[in-house]
Amino acid sequence: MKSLLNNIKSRFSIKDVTEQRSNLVFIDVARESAVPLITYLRDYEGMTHLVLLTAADWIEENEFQLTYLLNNPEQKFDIGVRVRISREKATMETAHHLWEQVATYQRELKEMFGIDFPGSPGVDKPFILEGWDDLPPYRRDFDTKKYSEDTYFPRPGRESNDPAEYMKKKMYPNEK
Amino acid sequence: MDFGFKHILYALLTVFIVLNYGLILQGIVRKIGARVGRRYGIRWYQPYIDIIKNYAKRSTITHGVMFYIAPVFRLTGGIGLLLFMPVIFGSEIFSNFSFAGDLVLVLYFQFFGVLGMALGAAEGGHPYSAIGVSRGLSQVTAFELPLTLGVLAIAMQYQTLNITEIVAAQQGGFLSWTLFTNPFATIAIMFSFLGAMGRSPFDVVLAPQEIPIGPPTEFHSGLLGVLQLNRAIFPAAKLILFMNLLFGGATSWPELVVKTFLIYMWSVFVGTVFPRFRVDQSVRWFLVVPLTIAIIAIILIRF
Amino acid sequence: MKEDFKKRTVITPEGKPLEIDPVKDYFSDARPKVHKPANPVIEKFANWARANSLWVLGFGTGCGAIEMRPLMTPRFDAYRYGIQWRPTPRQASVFVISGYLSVKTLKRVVRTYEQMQNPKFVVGLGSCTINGGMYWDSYNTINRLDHYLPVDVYIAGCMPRPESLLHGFEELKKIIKEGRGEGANKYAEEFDWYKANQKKVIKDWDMPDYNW
Amino acid sequence: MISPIHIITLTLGTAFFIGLLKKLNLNISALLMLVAIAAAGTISASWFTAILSGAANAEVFTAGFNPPYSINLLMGKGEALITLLINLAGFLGGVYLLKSLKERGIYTMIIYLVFIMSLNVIVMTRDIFNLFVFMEVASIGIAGLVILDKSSKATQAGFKYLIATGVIAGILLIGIAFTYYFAGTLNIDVIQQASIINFKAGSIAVFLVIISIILELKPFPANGWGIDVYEGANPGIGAMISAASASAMLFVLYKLAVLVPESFLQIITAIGILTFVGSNLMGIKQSNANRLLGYSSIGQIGLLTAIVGLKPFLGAQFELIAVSILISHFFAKAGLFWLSGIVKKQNLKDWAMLRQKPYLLVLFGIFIFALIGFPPFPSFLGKWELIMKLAHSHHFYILAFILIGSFLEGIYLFRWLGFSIKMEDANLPPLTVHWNKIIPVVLSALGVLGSGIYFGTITEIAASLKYIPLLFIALLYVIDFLPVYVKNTVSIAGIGYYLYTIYPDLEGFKLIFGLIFLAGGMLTLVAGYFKTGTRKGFYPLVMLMFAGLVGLIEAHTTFEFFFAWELMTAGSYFLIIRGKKSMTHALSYMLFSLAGAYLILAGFGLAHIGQSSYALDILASVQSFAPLVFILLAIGFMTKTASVGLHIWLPGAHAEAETDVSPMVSAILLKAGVFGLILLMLNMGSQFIGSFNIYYALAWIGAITAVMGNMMAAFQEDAKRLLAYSSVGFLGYILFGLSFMSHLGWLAAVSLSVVHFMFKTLLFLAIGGIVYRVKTKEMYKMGGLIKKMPFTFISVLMGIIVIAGVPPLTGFGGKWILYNAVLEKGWFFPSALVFFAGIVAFLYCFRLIHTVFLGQLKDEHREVKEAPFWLLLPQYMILMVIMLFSALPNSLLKPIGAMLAPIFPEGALEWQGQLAKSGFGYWNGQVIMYIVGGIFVVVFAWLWYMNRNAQKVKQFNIGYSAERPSLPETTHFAYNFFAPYKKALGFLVSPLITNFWDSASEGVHAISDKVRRIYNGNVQTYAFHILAFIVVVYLIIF
Repeated sequence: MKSLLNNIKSRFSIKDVTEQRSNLVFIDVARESAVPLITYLRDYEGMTHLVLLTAADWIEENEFQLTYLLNNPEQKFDIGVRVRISREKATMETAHHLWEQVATYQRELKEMFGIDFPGSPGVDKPFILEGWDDLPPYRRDFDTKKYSEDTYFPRPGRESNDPAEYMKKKMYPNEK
Repeated sequence: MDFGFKHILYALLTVFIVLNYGLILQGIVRKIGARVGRRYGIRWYQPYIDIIKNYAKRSTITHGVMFYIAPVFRLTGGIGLLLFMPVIFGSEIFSNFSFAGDLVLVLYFQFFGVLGMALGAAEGGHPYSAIGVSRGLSQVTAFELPLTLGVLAIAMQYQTLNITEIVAAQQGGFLSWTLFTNPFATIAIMFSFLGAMGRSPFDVVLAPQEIPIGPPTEFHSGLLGVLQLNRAIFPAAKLILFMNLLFGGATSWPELVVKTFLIYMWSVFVGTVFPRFRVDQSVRWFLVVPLTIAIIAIILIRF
Repeated sequence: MKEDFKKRTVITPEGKPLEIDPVKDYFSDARPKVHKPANPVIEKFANWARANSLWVLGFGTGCGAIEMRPLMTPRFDAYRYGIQWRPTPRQASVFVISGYLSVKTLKRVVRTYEQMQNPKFVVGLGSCTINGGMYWDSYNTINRLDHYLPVDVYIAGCMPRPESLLHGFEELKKIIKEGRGEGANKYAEEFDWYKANQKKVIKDWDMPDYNW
Repeated sequence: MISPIHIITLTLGTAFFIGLLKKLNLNISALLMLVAIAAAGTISASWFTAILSGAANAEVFTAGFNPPYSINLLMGKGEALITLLINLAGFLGGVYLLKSLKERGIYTMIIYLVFIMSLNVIVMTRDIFNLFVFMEVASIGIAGLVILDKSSKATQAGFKYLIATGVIAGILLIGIAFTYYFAGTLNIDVIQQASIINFKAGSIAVFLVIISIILELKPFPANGWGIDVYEGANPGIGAMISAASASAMLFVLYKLAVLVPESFLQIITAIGILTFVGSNLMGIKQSNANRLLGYSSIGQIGLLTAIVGLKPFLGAQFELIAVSILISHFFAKAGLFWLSGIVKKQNLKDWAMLRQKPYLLVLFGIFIFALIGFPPFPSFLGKWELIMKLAHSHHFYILAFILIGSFLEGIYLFRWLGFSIKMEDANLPPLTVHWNKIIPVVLSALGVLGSGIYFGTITEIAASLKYIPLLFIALLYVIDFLPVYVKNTVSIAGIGYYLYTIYPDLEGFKLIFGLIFLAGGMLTLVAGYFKTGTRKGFYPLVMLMFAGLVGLIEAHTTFEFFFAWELMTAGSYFLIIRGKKSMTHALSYMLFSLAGAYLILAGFGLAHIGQSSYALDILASVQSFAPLVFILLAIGFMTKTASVGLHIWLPGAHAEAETDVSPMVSAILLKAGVFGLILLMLNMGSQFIGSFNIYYALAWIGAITAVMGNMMAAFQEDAKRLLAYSSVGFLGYILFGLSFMSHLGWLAAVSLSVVHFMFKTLLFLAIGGIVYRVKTKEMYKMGGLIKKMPFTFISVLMGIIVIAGVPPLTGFGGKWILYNAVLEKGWFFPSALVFFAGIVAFLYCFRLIHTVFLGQLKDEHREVKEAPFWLLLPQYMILMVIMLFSALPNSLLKPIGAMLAPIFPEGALEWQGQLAKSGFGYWNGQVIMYIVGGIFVVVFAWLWYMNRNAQKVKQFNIGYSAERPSLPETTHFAYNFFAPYKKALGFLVSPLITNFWDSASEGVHAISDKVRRIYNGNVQTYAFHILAFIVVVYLIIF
C-alpha cells in the first residue's frame, strides 16, 4: 500500500490522502489527473475492479465530489479516487473506455445530479426517471417534499412525527 | 347407419355428462394435489365457478377472425373427438357418431383442435403464444411416434381399426385387456399419454410464469371460457380413448368413471413427482424410451 | 418518448415511402366503455361467481409483492377461498398494488390495469398506496393510488401480514357480492379525471389514452 | 454427273489461278475461293443424293491405269457425305474467316483452298501413300493457317502441331513402307485382299498405319498438342480442325479399319472410350472456352472412334449411329467455335455477353443440346441406337463408360450454358456481330436441327414420333413478340385442344396423369395472366415441357417414352433457369436429370436384350438382369421424384423459380417421375434380389424421404423452399404407397398424387402471390398478412389442412388408406417413419401460416394489397375441387379404386354411399364433414352471440404487463421457429447428402485437375506422349 501510494505520488499531483482503514484509502486529486490516475491504477496496480462511481453535492462549496471506488481483487484493498468539480458547469471526462459499466453510472449521475460526461454512450437517455423535467432530484437545492406535495395529491390529514420524540412520548408518557 | 335427430340428442347427452365429469375430475385432481402438498386446496366445484366467472366477464376484445374462431376450433376438436368414439360399450345411445370413422379418424381428429388453437393463438400476435405453439407442436411430433406404433400393434393384434371391435375383443375378464395381452404396446401408449395430457413433466407448452401460459396467453372472458370447457372435455375424451384401447372399455358409466379416473391418476402421479422437461429433453426422451418399447411391441406382434 | 415510438418512414416493397406513427397505427385508441350490470338476478349469480373466483394478476409492483407469495403456501393456502394467480392481465380479475408505487411503475400499472377485462378489482396493499407511507415526500412515488385507479379495498400496514391480505380479499368478496365492485365502470365514467391525474405525473406519455 | 476428280481440279485450279493473278482484287479472290469450295460442295452433294437414290459408286482412275498401278479415288456414299460436310465447313468457314483471310492476303486463301482440297482427297483416295501425302499437305495447311494468326500463342500452337504431326507422319510412313513391302501394293482394297495381317510383321505394319491415324485423331492422353492447337488457334481455324479435319481423319480410320483384325478393333474401341471419358473428365476443370471446346471435340471424336471400333456389333445401324453423332458434332462444334470467335472472350463466365443478343443465346443453346444428345437433334437418335445395340451385344462396360463420359460432358457444357444465361454481365463490353460471322452459325444451327428431323423421319423407331407439339412450340416462338395475354390464351387453347383430342384415348393411369399434366397445366397457365409485357421466351419453353409430359402419357414404345422424357427435361431446365439466382440450381437439376435419363436409357437398353420390339410392355418380359433393369429405371425415375439422396436439386430449383413456374415444376413435373415408376411397377411387377424384395427398399427410401423432406421443410426460413421440401416429403409418401404393390397402397399413392397436385399448386400460387407483393421469400420478414390478404390466407389455410391430413378435408383420406394398407402389408418400421413424417408436417404447416399470415404485420407491409386476381382464380378453382373431394370422397377414390381393381383385385375398398370399408376399418367422409361442420357452426354461433360487442383492437394491443412492443419485427416470433426441435433432432437433417454430392463433385474436379497436369505445354513432352502411346498400345496388342 505504502509503495503504491509512493508510486502514485511520484507520478501524479495528489491533493490529499485519507487512510480510512488499513485496506481503504481515499485520494483527492485535481480534476485533470483523475482519469489518468484511475487508468494507471487499473493498468499497473491491479485495481481492476470498479466498485462504484458516485457523487456528492457540496452545495456550500459550490462543488460536486465524484468518487471512483476501485478494488484490487488480488490483494483485497480499495482505493477511492475523489475529485471535485464545479457545480455550475458540471462536466467531467468520461471513463467508460476503462470499464463499460461506467457508462451506466455516468448516465445515472447525469440524470440525478445533472453532471455531464461528454462522449459517454447514451448519457442523455433517461435512466430511471422517464421524462423528468425539473431540477435533477439529487441536487440538494431540489426540494423533494415540496415537489411531492405539488405533484402527488397528498392525502389530507397525514401527520408527521419525529420518530424519536414520538416513541418517547408513546413509551414513556410520564417523562418530560 | 342412419343419421337421425335422435343422434343429436344422444350426442348432447354424452357431451353434457362428459363435460360435468371432466370438470369434477379437474377439481378433484387439484384437490388431491393440494392434499399431497398439505394444503386444503380448492373447492371441488371451483372449475365451475371459474367458467361461470369467465362467461360473466362483461368486456371482450378481439384480434381478428382467426383469434375469434380458435376456441371454436378447439372445442369442436374436443367434442368431435368425444363423439367419434363409442363411449359406453354396448350402448347404442352412447356410441354416438362412431359409425363415421374408426381409430384413424380419432387419432387424426385430435389435431383439428390443436391446429385451430395454434392459428388463433398466433393471430393474437403475442410472441409467447407463438413460442408455446412451437414447443407444443415439437412435443406432439415426438410422442405421436410411439403412440402410432403402439396403436399399430394393437390394430394388428385385433386385426381391426374399429374401436368398438377392439373393445369387444377385450371383454370377458380383465385378463383379456390389452394391458395384459399386449403389455409393451400398453406401456408405450401410456408413456405417450403423459405427453398427450400436457401435465408435468411435459407442461413446458403452457409453462406458467415463464411464457405466461403459452398459446392461450391472449384469451380471456368468454373465449377463455370456451377453452376451459374444452379443457374439461378434451382430456376426458382422451381418457376414454385410452380406456377403450388398453383397459377394456366400459360397459357402464360407473365403470368408465373408475377406469378413467385411475388412468388420469397415472399422469397426475408422474406430474407430481417429476419436474418439467425442456422441449429438446422431452423430444429426446420420447424418441428413446417409449419408442424403444413401442418397437419391441411391434416386433412381438410381428414375429 | 422511446425512439421506437416516434414516427418513422419505411420503404414499401413497391419502393414508395410510408410514414408510420406507431402509437396511432399499432394501438387502438378507442375509449373504454361502461358496461352496466345486466338483469339483477343474473348479476347476483354472476357476482357470486366473480367473488369466488378471484384471479390475481401476478405483478408485484413494490416491496409488498413478497407478502403475496406466502398466500400460496400450505400455511395460508389462499386457493381454498377461490383465489388463484394468473400470469396474464387478460385473464386476471384482481390487481393487487403491492406497496409503494413509483411513477415509472405507475405507468406500467395503468397499462396493465387497462388490459384487464371488466369487471376488475384493485386492492391497495400497504400504507404507501393510501398516503405514500414512508415515501410520502419522495420525488418519485405517488401518494394516493385512488387518484389514478379506482381502488376497491385498501389494506393498511407497512407491511401488512398475509393474514391481513386474506382479510382484505374477504372484504373484497363482500364488496363484489353486494354489487359494489364496479371500479371498472367508475374508471370508464370518470376516465378524463383519471387520465388527467395520470398524465400529470407520467411526464413522457407515449401511449394511447386507453391501453386495450 | 460431274466426276469427283473435279473437286480437286476446281479447288486446286482456283488456288493456282488466284496465285497467278496476285494483283487481283482481294474481294474477287475471296469470292473465287468461296465459289470454288461451293462448287466442290455441290459436286459432293450431287453425288450424295445420286448414290442415295441408287446410283452406283464412282471410281476415278488417274494416269490411265487400274489400281494397284495408279492412284484411284472412290466416291461412295460415305465419301460423298464426308466431302459434302468438309466442303460445307470449308464454305461456311470461308465466309466466317472472310475478313481475316483478306487481311492476311492472297497466300492465306491459297493455303485455305489447298487445305480443303487435301481433306477431300484424304477422304476419297484409296491409296495409302497418296493418303500420307495429302495428310502432310493438310497438316502443313493447318499449321500455316494457325501460325498466320499474329499471336505468340498461335505460333507456339502451330509449331507444336507441326512437330506432333511430323512425328506421326514418320510413323505412318514407316508403316506404309512395310505394308508396301509385305503386300506389294499401296491400294487399300488390294492390301485387304493380301491379308498381310496373318503374319506378325505384316500386322505390325498395319498397326503402325492405323495407330498413326488414331494419333491424328488425338487420343487421350497423347493429345496435349491437339488441345493446345485448339486453344491457340483462331476459333475459325479451330472450327475447321474440329469439324472438317477430324471428320476426314475419322473417315480414314473407318476406311482403313477393314485392314485390321477384330482384336485390333477392340483396342480402337478402348482408345476411343478412354479418350471420350478422359477428355470430358478434364473438360470439367476448364475455364477457357476454346480449350474446353477442344476437350469436347476430342471427346466426341473419341466416341466416334469407339463407334468405328464397334462396327461389327452395330450391324445395320452403324451408319445411322456414326453419321448422326458425327453430324451433331460437326455442326455443333463448328457453330460453337464460330460463336467463340464472335464472343472473343475466353473466360466461360464472360459468355454472359451472349445475352446482349438473345438469338445468339438460342443458337448457343441449340449447339449445347445437340452435343449432349437431346431430341430432336440427330445425336439423340444415334445415342439411343448405340446404347440399344451395345446392350444387345452385352458390351455393358462400354455402355457404362459412354454414359459416364456423356454425363461428364454434360457437366461442363451445362455449366457453360448456365453461365451464359445467368452470370452477372455488368462489366462486360458490348457485343458486336458482323453478318459474315453470324451466317455460318445460323446455318449450322439450322443444319443440326434439320438433320435431326430428317433422321427422325428416315428412322423406323422414330417414325411414330409426333411433331405437332413441336410445331406448336415453333409457332409460339414465332409469335414471341406478342403480349402475354395473347400467348397465354394461345397456349391454354393449345393444351386444351390437345387434351380434347387425346382425351378419348386416355384411360386408367394415363387419364389421371394426363389430367394432372394437361388440365393442371392449363390451370397453372391461367395464373400467367397476371404478368405484363411480353415475357420473352417463356411460352415455347413451357410448351416444350408440356409436350414432353404429354409425350410420356402417349408413349407406346420405350423410345417414345425416352424422347418425351428428354423433351420434358429440356423444357423444365429452361423454366427453372429463368428464376432468380437459379444458375446453380438449374445446373444441379440438369445434372441429376441427365444422370437419371442415362440410367433410364441403360435400363431400357438392358430391357431390350433379346426383344425385337420396343413397345413399353417389353418391360413385362425382361429376359435377363430384370432386377438390375428395375433398379436402373427406378433410380432414373426417382431423380425426378426427388427421393432421398437424389433430392438436392429440388429445393433450390423450385424455390428460385418464377411465381407460376413453381407450381408447374413442383406440382406437375414431379408427377412425371411418379408416372414413370407406375409404368415400371405395372410392367415389371415384384422384383427380388435373392430373397430380398426390392420394393421393401423402396418403402424405406420413401419413408426416409418423407421424414427428411418434412423435417427440412420445418427448418426453412424461405417460404418457397419450405414448400419445395414439403414436396420432397410428399413424394416420399407416394413412393412409399407405390412400393406396397397392393390395392390400398396404390390407392393411397395415386390419390395422394392428385391431392399433392392440388394443394401444391394452391400453395405455390398463394405464396407466389405473397412474394410478388412483399418482394421477399423470407418468412420472418412477413407476418400479419391475414388482414391484407384474406383470400390468400384462406387458400393457404385449406392447403395446410389438406397437407396435414386433418379431417374433415381430403388429405385425411390418404392417411386413412395408408393406415389400412400398412396393417394389411405389415411393413411397420418404415410405416412408423411415414406416420412420424405426417406429424412433422404439422410443424412446417403451422410455421408457414403463422410466420406469414399471423403474428405481427410489418411496417413496410401496412399498405400491401391482396394478391393479383389471376393468381387467386386458379387457387379458388382448386379449392372448390378440394371441398368436393372432401365432402364426397368417393368421387375421387372410387374411380381410382375401379381402375386399380383389375391390377390388384385383392383388398379393394367396399363403398356404401360415401362410407368406405376396408378389411380393418371404415370411414365416411361425408358424415364427418356434416358432424364437424355442425358442431363448428353451433359453437361459433354461440360464441359469436356471447361476444358480439367485442372491441376490435390493433396489433400491438397484446397483454404485456410491463413493457409493451414497439417494433413488429421484434415482436414477431418467427426466425428459427423450431429452435428446440432443431436442438433435439436437427442432427437427422445434417446435410450429409448435400455434403456427399459436394465432395463427389469436388472429387471429380480434383481428378480432372490432376489429370490435366500431364499437359504441360511442352512440345517434347507431347512428342514423348505420342511415342509412349504407340509403345503402350503395341504392348497391349502384341
